[in-house]
Amino acid sequence: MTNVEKQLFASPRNHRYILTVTVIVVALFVWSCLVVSFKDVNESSLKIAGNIMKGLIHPDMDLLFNVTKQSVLYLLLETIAIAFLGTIVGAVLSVPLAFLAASNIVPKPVSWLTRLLLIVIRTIPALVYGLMFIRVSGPSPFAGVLTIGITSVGMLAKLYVDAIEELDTKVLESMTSIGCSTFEKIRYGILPQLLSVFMSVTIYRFDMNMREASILGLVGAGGIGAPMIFAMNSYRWNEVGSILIGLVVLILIIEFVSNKLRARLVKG
Amino acid sequence: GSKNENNAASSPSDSASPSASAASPSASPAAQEIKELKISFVPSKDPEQIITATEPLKDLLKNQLATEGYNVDKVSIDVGTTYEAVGEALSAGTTDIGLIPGGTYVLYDDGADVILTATRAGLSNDSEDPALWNKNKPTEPTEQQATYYRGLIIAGPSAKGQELGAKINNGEELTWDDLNSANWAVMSSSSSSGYIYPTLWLQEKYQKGISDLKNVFTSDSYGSSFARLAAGQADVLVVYADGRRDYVEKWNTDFGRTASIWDETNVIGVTDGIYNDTISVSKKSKLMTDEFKKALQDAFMAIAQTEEGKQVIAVYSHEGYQPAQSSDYDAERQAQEFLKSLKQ
Amino acid sequence: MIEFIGVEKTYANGTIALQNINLTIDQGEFVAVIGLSGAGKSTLIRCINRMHDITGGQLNVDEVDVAKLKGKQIRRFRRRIGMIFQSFNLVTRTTVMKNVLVSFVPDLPLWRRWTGIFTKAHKIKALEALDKVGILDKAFIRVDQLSGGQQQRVALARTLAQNPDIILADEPIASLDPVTSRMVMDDFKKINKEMNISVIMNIHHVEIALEYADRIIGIRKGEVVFDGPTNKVTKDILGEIYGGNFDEIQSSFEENSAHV
Amino acid sequence: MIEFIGVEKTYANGTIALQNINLTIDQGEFVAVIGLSGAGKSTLIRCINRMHDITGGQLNVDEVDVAKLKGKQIRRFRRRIGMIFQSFNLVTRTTVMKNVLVSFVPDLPLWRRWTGIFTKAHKIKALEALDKVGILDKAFIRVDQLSGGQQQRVALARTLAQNPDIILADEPIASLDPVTSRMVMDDFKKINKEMNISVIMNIHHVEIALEYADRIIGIRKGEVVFDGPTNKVTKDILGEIYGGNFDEIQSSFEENSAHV
Amino acid sequence: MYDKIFPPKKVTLPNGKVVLEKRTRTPLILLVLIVATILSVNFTEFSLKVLFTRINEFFVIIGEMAQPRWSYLPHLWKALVDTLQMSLLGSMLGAALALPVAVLSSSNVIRSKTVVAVFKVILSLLRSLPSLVTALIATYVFGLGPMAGVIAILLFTISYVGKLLYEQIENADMGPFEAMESLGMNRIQAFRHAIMPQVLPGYLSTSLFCFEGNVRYAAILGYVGAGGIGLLIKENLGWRDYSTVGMIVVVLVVTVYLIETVSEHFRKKLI
Ligand SMILES: Nc1ncnc2c1ncn2[C@@H]1O[C@H](COP(=O)(O)OP(=O)(O)OP(=O)(O)O)[C@@H](O)[C@H]1O
Ligand SMILES: Nc1ncnc2c1ncn2[C@@H]1O[C@H](COP(=O)(O)OP(=O)(O)OP(=O)(O)O)[C@@H](O)[C@H]1O
Ligand SMILES: [Mg+2]
Ligand SMILES: [Mg+2]
Repeated sequence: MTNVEKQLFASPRNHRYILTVTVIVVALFVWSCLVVSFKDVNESSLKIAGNIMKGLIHPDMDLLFNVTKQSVLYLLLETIAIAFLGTIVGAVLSVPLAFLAASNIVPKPVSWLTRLLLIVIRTIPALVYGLMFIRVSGPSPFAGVLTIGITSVGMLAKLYVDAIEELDTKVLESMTSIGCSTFEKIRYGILPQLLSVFMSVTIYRFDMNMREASILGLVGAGGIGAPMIFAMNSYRWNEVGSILIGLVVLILIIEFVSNKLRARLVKG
Repeated sequence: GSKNENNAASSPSDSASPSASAASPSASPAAQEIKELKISFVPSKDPEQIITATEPLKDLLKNQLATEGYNVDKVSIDVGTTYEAVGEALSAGTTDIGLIPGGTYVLYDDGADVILTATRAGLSNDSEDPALWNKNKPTEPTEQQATYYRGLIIAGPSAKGQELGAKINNGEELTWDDLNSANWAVMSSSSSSGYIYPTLWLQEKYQKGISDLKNVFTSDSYGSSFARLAAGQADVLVVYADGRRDYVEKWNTDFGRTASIWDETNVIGVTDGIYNDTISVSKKSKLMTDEFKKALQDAFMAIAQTEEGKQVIAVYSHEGYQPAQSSDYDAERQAQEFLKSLKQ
Repeated sequence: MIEFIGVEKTYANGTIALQNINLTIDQGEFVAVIGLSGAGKSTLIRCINRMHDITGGQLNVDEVDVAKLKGKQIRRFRRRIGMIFQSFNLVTRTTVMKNVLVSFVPDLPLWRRWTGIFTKAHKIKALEALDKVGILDKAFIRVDQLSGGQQQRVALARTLAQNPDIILADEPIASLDPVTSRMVMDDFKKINKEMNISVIMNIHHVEIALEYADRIIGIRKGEVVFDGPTNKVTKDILGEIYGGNFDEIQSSFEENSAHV
Repeated sequence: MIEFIGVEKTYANGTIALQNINLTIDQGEFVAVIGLSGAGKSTLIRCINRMHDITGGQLNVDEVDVAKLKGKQIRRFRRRIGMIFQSFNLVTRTTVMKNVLVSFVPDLPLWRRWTGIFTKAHKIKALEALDKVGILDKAFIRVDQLSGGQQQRVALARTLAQNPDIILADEPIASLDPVTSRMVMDDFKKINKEMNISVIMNIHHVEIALEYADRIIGIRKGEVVFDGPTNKVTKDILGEIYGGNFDEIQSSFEENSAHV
Repeated sequence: MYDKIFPPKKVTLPNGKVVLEKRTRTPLILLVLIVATILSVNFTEFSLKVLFTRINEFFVIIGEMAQPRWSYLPHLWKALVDTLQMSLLGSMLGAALALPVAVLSSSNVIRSKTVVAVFKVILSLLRSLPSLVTALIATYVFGLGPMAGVIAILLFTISYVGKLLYEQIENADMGPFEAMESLGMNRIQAFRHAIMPQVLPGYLSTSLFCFEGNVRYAAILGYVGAGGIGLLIKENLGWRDYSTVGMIVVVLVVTVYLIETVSEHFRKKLI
């Protein structure tokens, strides 16, 4: 019994740590609550919001289904093309960066620097990239592709790095025992492991890029984003409604397909 | 227009510009070939309107330029989502021609040359006295051409807004405290009528700027400014002089007001004249020889004279064009310098 | 023939894993290595194909001093020795077939190595290996869809495709259920007998070791404490290998895991 | 006392896992259930504490018809029956102590249940349970830092803390090495004898089953094919349970896994 | 389907056994990818030549940003604080709300298929609504300023953390859950004691990751008037003042780096 009691007293006391963390979290929460303000909520602002909702649920069907270059369907197609190509560009850029950032492959300082670079890359707002690429390619979907590409790098590289760091190195051991050289180990031991994860991550990012298409609108880089923002700015919420319907339906379809594909890639 | 094919032949032919190339192998007196001419518009009006309305401009421009001795294969038009996008494109040479406001031209004049200034219909009001704008309403366009427009400071239907409006209409002067106690909706700080000129106005009258006001928020668009004015979120907004004309209907439908916009809003301040929009060309574009610029000037002025052309440029409320030069915008430059110095 | 002559192995961190090992294993023998956790069984096996370098003594395989091999020679040498692991060590995300084909990679011309396109002859060899272990029908299925026993058989097939003289197996049945274990052990036995391949196997299941192996080597704290034909193994010998009677096993087990 | 009266269990997908099971198990017995993979051992055990519902017959535990229990009653009923799993089923990311304390959760007031703050009395009880299985010193170590055998003992302690009348164990030593296995089996035996807790255990290791259990139940294809004291088990009986000689075991295994 | 068009190849072993090798789908997938790429290239006027000949233009703005205007730093604090406050509040509330939503979307905890399906669809819909739209609508209700940003971030966080969390819950080891049930707990209790400890580290780290993302995202929300540092970015882009934008980015990078370091610390503590 004394043993049991001894152990009881020996129980690690991290109450103080937990308490400190809790206090900090609560303090942060209270502090951030300072931004809460309902002063502008009044009847007429609610009415405007109501009008917006009304517009959103009475979408402009004509815009949705006609077949000109202004139609939602055409623009969605353009958006898919931008997101698709942008994802590929992003993936191509991310692979070398990911290997350079993986701490189990390169020396510590290199991986630290690459990680810093990745933070910088993903912190520069898409808007700024948009302007940079407009200088390269002019205001066109091409600029959109490049913008999507570079904004994908942050996340893609991060997830690639995770995959690289999780490599099952036991396989390499067995390949050593077969008598394989380093190159052969990479080609037959690492690549097959990474390929499916990389593809799965890339498909996921494609899915996200479709969602971010609205941001592209801000930078004048083609796709459905710009018309949506224009419509929002000039208060044509029924148009926004029809664009959103198109976008949401498309995204749901893509999400469904991409989930299926990813499940197959990862689970086989 | 003058025809200088012989001279023009030399420069555009060795063009390496990716966006356009003029291929005319020998310096023949025949017409210059231009593959593609890119024109960018700023989204100062509803971009959708701009795109549909400017569609005929493509052919008009092709035909006019043909008479000037330039064969253009394709004219492409796009509306930038932001002013900066068009500005950067001009300064990098990824677009050839930009219809941009004077302010934007001044910011990007390292890469852009102004060739024309738009003229537009003067308004029925052009007084510097806000009370006169309120008496003489609604504001209508006139036949007169003007190379400038004004910015207005407008008070809305909220209690505060009405109070300010009443003071003006009674001939009283507004004090700084009056203005400081109102909620202001302004545009981003590089907007001429939405920020720069109102700042100059405040500076002149009260030796203070917009940034000194207590309750200012930056609106994403004029439409949203008006919506907030209607909702009472804002007491005061700043806008170009014919701004209210663009929201007459929405005021009663979408923004849910019953009385007319003219009755519910009052002008409480009028800024100095702001130089109209420009047609600027990119310095980096390989197409832009002096001769071609001249041809463009002539072409646009000629188009503005035609019935079809008038309709096109009406989206921007332009009615005609006058040749312009960089020095015309020195006032704007000073205004910007001043604003920048405030920003430090 | 594998000869250990006074072999020692000290790990970089100072752990003495093997000391004074003297053994001779002839071609075609089926040897089971038993002993407590941490005794040095894995180390012993891994020294044979130079997965670890020995730090003392001499280790000859077919009269070649293993320690003297270098670079490419090591790789060529390893091709003759198959190795099977407790956790199978397969590339789970590809097919069974590709896993087996890997064993031909070191022999391929450069372009094939890059593209991963194999000759028909190799494919047939790989399928034959799969057939030998009875999972021919699974050839084009992804490895992660197989059960543990089936995965171990893929590993076995990969090793067979290598056409080795010696198979080293490090607890090949530890993660298998008893019925599957027996099937895998039968495979080993069959290969050992029919193809005269030496099998040297670490194994925790003493009963199974006694049933299948021709010869038992007992290791304790890095030293060989028993070496002899299976039928000479008695309760006492097991007691010695595993550290006396059961109570002692328990304490020695804990002492051992403490010093690890 | 546990009574199976003509119990049947058919899974939703149509697999008949148990049929016509008639058994009576008295308080304090140590019963080992043996049989091939897929024979229905796990199903049998899991019916006892209603982890699965039976589809025919009647199952009484201490004269209570288990099938008739509902909602909260089932949960209260389960508190009397400890369950040990092959894969331990511990929350590996927390300490040993927390894993044991979990067994008190259903008795706690709501706020304690959510916050996970336990009384001193409960803590002492948990430590006592750990003491009984000999890993008191590991109380505040994270479970994932323990060896397999130690983890199984944590699971045992968790069950003991529950103060059960019956312990159901589903292959508790399958993932343990032979030395550790014996230690865990000794723990079971001790608990069974000292605290008069019934132990019903599925087990693949026949030798160990014969060594520790008082009574053996052999299951084959969902039916009881043997039920009797351990000393009555003969080679023939094992043959019957496991389907004749080894070759047949193998084929029956495959047939079995094919019909799954 | 595919196998009917391209029948499997027969391989015959010397001992007479025959194996069917399904045709690999790799060529088909490659073909689809190549066609899609070519179509997209045409559609978007993508051109590698332009990219390589004009890539120097890309660095014009970068070059200016690389000389951040340090004197602007004092003007940044207020906006940075606003941004941090709104991202923090939105992320905290969002992450807290995501927990019950995620539980309700997990098919291994909730037995009712309808409940699970409904909540999954809600999460999907939330995720596909662009934050710009939600932020703008919020500005009409709550007025311009950080409050609107909070709402947009809140909604986004629920959808993002919610989705990742329910995936984690569904992938959690159900063994302990079963053990808890055998101890006599109900499903919610079993979730609390068996699955929460498993998903907690993942939950906290996705929440922190999301918070970090939200700080960056707040930079864009400024565009629709949702306040914070985004407003400054917009202003300075308007003034073509890239060195100031560079300064803002530097401050954001430092902030993000700090957040990442802190979250890394907690992640290590938890796993
Ligand atoms: N890479 C290494 N570095 C340092 N010490 C090691 C290394 N590998 C093993 N050891 C130590 O060497 C000793 C022998 O280890 P070995 O793996 O050979 O044991 P084993 O008999 O295979 O045990 P098990 O049955 O647990 O696999 C142990 O004390 C172990 O801790
Ligand atoms: N949840 C389930 N749904 C459908 N069938 C099941 C389910 N669980 C088990 N079965 C089937 O019921 C039969 C008996 O399974 P059970 O798990 O009881 O076997 P077991 O004797 O415990 O086998 P093992 O030794 O492999 O654990 C098997 O055919 C199995 O496939
Ligand atoms: Mg070992
Ligand atoms: Mg079972």
